[in-house]
Amino acid sequence: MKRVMSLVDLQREEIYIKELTEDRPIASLPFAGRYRLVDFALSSMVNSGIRNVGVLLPENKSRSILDHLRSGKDWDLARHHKGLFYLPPVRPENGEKTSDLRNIYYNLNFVENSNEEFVLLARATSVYNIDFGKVLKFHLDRGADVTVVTSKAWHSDPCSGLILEPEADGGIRDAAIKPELKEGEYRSLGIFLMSKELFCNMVRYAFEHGGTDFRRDAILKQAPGLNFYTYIHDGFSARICSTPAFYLSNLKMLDQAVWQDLFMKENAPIITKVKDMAPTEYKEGAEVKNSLIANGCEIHGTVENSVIFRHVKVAPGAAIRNSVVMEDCVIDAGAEIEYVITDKEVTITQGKRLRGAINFPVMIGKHVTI
Amino acid sequence: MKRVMSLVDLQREEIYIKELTEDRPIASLPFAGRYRLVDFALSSMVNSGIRNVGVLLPENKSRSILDHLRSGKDWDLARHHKGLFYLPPVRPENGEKTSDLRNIYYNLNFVENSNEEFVLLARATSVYNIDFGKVLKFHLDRGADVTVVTSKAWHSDPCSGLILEPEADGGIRDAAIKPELKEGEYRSLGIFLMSKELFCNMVRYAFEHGGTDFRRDAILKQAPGLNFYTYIHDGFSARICSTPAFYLSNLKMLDQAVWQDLFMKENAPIITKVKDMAPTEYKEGAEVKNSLIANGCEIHGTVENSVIFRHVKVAPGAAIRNSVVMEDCVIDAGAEIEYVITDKEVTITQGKRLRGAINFPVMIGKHVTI
Amino acid sequence: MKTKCLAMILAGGQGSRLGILTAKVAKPAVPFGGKYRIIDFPLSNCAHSGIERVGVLTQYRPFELNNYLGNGNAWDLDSRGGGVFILPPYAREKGADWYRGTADAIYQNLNFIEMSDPDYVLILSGDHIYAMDYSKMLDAHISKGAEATIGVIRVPMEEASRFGILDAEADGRITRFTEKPAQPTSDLASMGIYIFTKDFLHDYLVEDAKREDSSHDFGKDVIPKMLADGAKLFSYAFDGYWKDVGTIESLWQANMDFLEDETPIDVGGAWRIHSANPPLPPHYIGPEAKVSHALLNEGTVVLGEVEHSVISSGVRIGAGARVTDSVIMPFAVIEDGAVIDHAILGPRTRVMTGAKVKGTPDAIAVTGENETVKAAG
Amino acid sequence: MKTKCLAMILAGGQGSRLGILTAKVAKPAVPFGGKYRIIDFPLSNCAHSGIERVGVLTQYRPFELNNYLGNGNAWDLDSRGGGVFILPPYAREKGADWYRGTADAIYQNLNFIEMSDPDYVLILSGDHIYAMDYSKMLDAHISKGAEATIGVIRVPMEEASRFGILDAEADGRITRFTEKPAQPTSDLASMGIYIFTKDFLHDYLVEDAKREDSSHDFGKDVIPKMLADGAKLFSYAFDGYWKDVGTIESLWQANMDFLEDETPIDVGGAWRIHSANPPLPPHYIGPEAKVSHALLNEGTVVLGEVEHSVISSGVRIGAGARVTDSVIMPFAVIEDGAVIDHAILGPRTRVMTGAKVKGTPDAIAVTGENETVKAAG
Repeated sequence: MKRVMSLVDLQREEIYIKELTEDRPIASLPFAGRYRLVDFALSSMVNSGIRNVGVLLPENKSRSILDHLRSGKDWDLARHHKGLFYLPPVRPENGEKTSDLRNIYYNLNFVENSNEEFVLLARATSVYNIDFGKVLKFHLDRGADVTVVTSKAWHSDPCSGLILEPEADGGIRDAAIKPELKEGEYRSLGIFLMSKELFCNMVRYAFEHGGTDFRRDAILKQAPGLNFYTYIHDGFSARICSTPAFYLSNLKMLDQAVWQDLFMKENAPIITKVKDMAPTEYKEGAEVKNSLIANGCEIHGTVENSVIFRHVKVAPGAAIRNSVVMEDCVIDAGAEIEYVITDKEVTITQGKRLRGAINFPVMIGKHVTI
Repeated sequence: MKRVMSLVDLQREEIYIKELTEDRPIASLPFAGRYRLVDFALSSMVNSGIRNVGVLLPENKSRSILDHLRSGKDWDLARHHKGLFYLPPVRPENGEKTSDLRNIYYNLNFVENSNEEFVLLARATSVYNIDFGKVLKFHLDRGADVTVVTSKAWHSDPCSGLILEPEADGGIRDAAIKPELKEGEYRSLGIFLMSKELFCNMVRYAFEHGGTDFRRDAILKQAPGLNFYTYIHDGFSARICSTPAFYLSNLKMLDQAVWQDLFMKENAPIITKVKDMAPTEYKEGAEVKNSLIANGCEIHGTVENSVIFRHVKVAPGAAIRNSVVMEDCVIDAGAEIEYVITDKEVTITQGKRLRGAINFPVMIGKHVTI
Repeated sequence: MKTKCLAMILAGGQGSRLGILTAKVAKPAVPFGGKYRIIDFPLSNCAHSGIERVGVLTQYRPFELNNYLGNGNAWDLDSRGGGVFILPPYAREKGADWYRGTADAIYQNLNFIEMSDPDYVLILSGDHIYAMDYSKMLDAHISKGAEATIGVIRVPMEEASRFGILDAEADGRITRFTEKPAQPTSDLASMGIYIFTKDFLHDYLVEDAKREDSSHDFGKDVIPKMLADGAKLFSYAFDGYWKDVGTIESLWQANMDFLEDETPIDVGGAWRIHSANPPLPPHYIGPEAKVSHALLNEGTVVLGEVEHSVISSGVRIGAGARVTDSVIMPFAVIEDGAVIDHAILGPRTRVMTGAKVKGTPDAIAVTGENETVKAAG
Repeated sequence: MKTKCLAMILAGGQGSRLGILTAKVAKPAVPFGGKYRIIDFPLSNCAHSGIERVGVLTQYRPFELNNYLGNGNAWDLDSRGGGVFILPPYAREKGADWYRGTADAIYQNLNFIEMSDPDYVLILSGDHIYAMDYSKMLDAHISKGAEATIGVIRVPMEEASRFGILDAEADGRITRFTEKPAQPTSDLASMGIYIFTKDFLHDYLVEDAKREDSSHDFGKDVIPKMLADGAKLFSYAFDGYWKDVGTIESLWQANMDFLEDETPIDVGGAWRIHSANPPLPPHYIGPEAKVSHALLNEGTVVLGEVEHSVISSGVRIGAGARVTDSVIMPFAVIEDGAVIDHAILGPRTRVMTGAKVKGTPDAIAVTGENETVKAAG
């Protein structure tokens, strides 16, 4: 994989997941108890042997990404020569609008100055653990110009996406951007592999002819005449582009087969920022069932069918059910939450009870005390 | 020095050095053949044992800094726990103006969440090699509230600065921001040391009462009533806030005593980005006198009284005199330059001759071919 | 390169009272507290104390230790001039010598010490669990003008004869030091933590190496000789949690100490204990599981029952299995219905369905790395 | 942890034909080309070839090498599962053995190899200067289904008897291998670079270790045995610059090669040779200096004259001093008026005012590390 460099694109519309992305890009969304979404793309890259990664920073929300990825050291990407590169957006001038394509266009010199042959572009908004070495092999075996990684959707979702109709050999019958997603469709995971030269040409042509959207203007519009293939990932995957998808996908982590498939692959761990949290303490009275519990927690109460992030305190008599509780939350004595998503540093004070529904989880924003 | 954390402030007006800072902050200015100005502040910090460094990114010009510092690894600051932190500016809202004070204010939580006792704030616009351990000792011995590091100016300069009138023990008779600098005055090197608590209070008070300028509103206005001291640095220093200062200070590096004092201190090297350039090749016909030559050059011609950065080619019969030639320049056969500053990737084609004067060096911008 | 204070950790040889737990790794690499290895404690202490250059003296299984420690980057010790260096006995002009004692191990690495050019040398053991700011001990060493400073802790008088016991004056100046005295004269026990001024140490080690009647041990030979010579030896008192985990019982007990309501060391607090962990997901507790009074680490799956136990990373506890008063080391597998009580299971132990590993508080049952325990009959 | 290809660099023992240049460092750490150490070449080759886990086998001066190599971070080899590991002979149950030969050195580290779990093992020497893409050799090894692949280079027929010489069929299959034959049958010389399929290597090493009549050397014992058994050994031809720098004269000559108009290796190009250098400023050339046909590195000051020489970092050449046809290693000081000709000055050599170090093309003068040369009389 020393032949492949990669770009991580963090510029992505967040229409259906606004509450959670007010001050962070989707890529920084906390997930599965201790991760951020960007960890899945980045870990897959590093585990596949990619050693040269450019991170296209979003226009205004780079803080959480810089704070999470930092030097790249936790991913082995703090290197003297290659490693992690932050590519900041170029300030729009003369009324230009910001766009992912523009961001890529103004950072093409990073791609051109690298000595790898292929570019892998990944939007960091999906959950997966993919061996990109296999994607490269597929790409080479097929003689593809462009390979898009897709997977079969396991739930419907209100957000738009690039839907492909694959043929048996991975060729594509049709590709289109659809306004919403239906279960069973093959949808792009936002991962594109092609030669560096083709990538630069497509981006340059698209942007210089007025394009703004990488998917639409660089890929879809230029697809005719190119050998276009899709690599179908058959392991677990999830696209996080709506609040229901975020909630459902987190709870999906309670499925042991999914947990194994995503996190326990040999030589392919999902890597995240190291915090050296202590092991979680189960105290007198702890009643935990069917839940994912991160380190650094202190549990006196009840937790069922939930995902608990790091350093959460569940006081005696407190109960959490069917919920996603992010880092540094406190559920005080006797408080109960069900079908709730709490962002970081939320406190539910004594005896308070909150309840949403499975298709309408209650969202509680950062730093809120209830 | 595990008691001290530091902030590197890159937000700084660039009125008198515009040509060189169109797309970079002063902190990224190339200096002395292979460095960037930020290297001097950062190396002094690291060599003094500071292990927790926040870099306050400038509003629009962060690209060159991110590219230079990257993970911080070259400075040993790519660490799992502490190390280098990028602190991006918060987007101004409701007509707020950006300012260094605002930038610090919105990043105070980084300071407050760190476990050191003292903050050292440094603007990365000066050249020096200072043991901040000595500054801390001075600060503690004097029982100072605030210690400002100054040095005696060795040349006059058109740009404004914080001028101090020190007393014998380092106390301060007066401190004022003057519109220009005179030789022999004690001027701040942009380095401030104080307790974290005082720092946070001063910044918070100043900003919340309408302040915008750290020096003026947080330091000067609040100085009355505080124990204010200055540590006078007696090694070499230079402030780079005008093009003449940039030129003169570069040529000052040809002084062997200065070169030794700045760069050859035991256990206190000036560290910069590692490029692993090959040694410089001196070919048939090379005539080099009184010059500083970086690695990766190929020299067939004449170089006198000049500073030559990395990977410069001096063709047969070419001549460079009293000039500063930055990275990746080519001086073609028979071309001659004197009293010239070339930015990166400048080519002077065959036989061209350019000449400025010692008090008016000719500036040639990036990527220009003449 | 100049170093203010260099740390040297005595990681020991093969012979260990930890038995099969040290059959495949050196003692400092033995897992502890659900997440850590023993050596994480002195290394994290060094990092927090601002001591960034550490030699680890071992003559046993240097690979495995090397693989775990790397260059110290997990503890942020990999700075210019810093780093963690594994120091096995090495071949010199006259051949390779085994380390003959604690003092000899340091003596054989005088070359490394000279290269590091420290003003002070801090000598530590690789088998103690504690959180200590060595920089305060160093400050005391310097301010008292000591040539040697010995970390001491008060122990119950009835246990004093198991330790090196010393008498000190009110200012800390040591007047007497006796290794494992039959009749202890005080309850001040040496923690096996020494700070020496470098040149002073150098001279004593060179002299000790020449003595044929010496066992080349700090406690038995070098410290008594220094005292006899009237050198300036001071004690430095430490009063936090400090536990020697050199035996199976003490290792088990120390793990159990971490199950108390107030853990004896705030390992996740400001003086955080760092560790070189493989990346693993949060642990999963199954629908029928029951866990209380326990510490659980990442990557673990619990389908059965855990009571008053320390469970490391990547462990699997099957349905109906029951773990009580035990320490389960990384990636052990406890199959459905197995029973573990008063035991330490070594890394990757597999206890098969229906099997039992049962000890008593006085005789903890132990399994070795990769051991498989089958059901009786 | 799984590794595709593990590299093992044989860094050699103390006995070296580089004489006083290796009195204080192992051969691979000897400076080269004004900026590098010899081992920078195989390490950079590994990094560019995507081989990130490297064992360095040495039984001499492991500290100094350890200090230079760190964990391989200068070569970007410090990735998860990667790294540079110094492997001195270590103490095991039965005691510490010296490495008895190249094959024995690998045999004694089979444990490290198993821990690394590679499919292939690449064996390299620590005293060659060359730039080579090992990944292509590995591709050839795999596509030919080889059990062992030997890197070969054509040498002048009259020098062939100094090398291991082999005969190969058109497809590269090796039919004969003779170490230093009196009557060479071909000009294909072994470069001392081997790729073995791991299990195949393992079996042969275990068997070789048992043989009492073996000198435990790859060229003399193991490769001939493999051939005799009819194993699938292939040659892999390399045709770039490759120079053994195991003697003073060859080390000097290789340095001089880098003064040619076209340097034999583009050390600053795409296949950049990385190095763990201390941070030093650009060099300074004084007002009266004269420098031509030379390579100069950082931190150096030249006040005198340099002609056709390689000058390392931090060197000081005083006014009126003259250096010709020489190699000056780091931080050497050549005082005013001293004369150096056809010489190699070891690191931190000091040549005092008026002194001379003069050799001839056939007998290069050499000074050792830290040596002081005074003026005669």
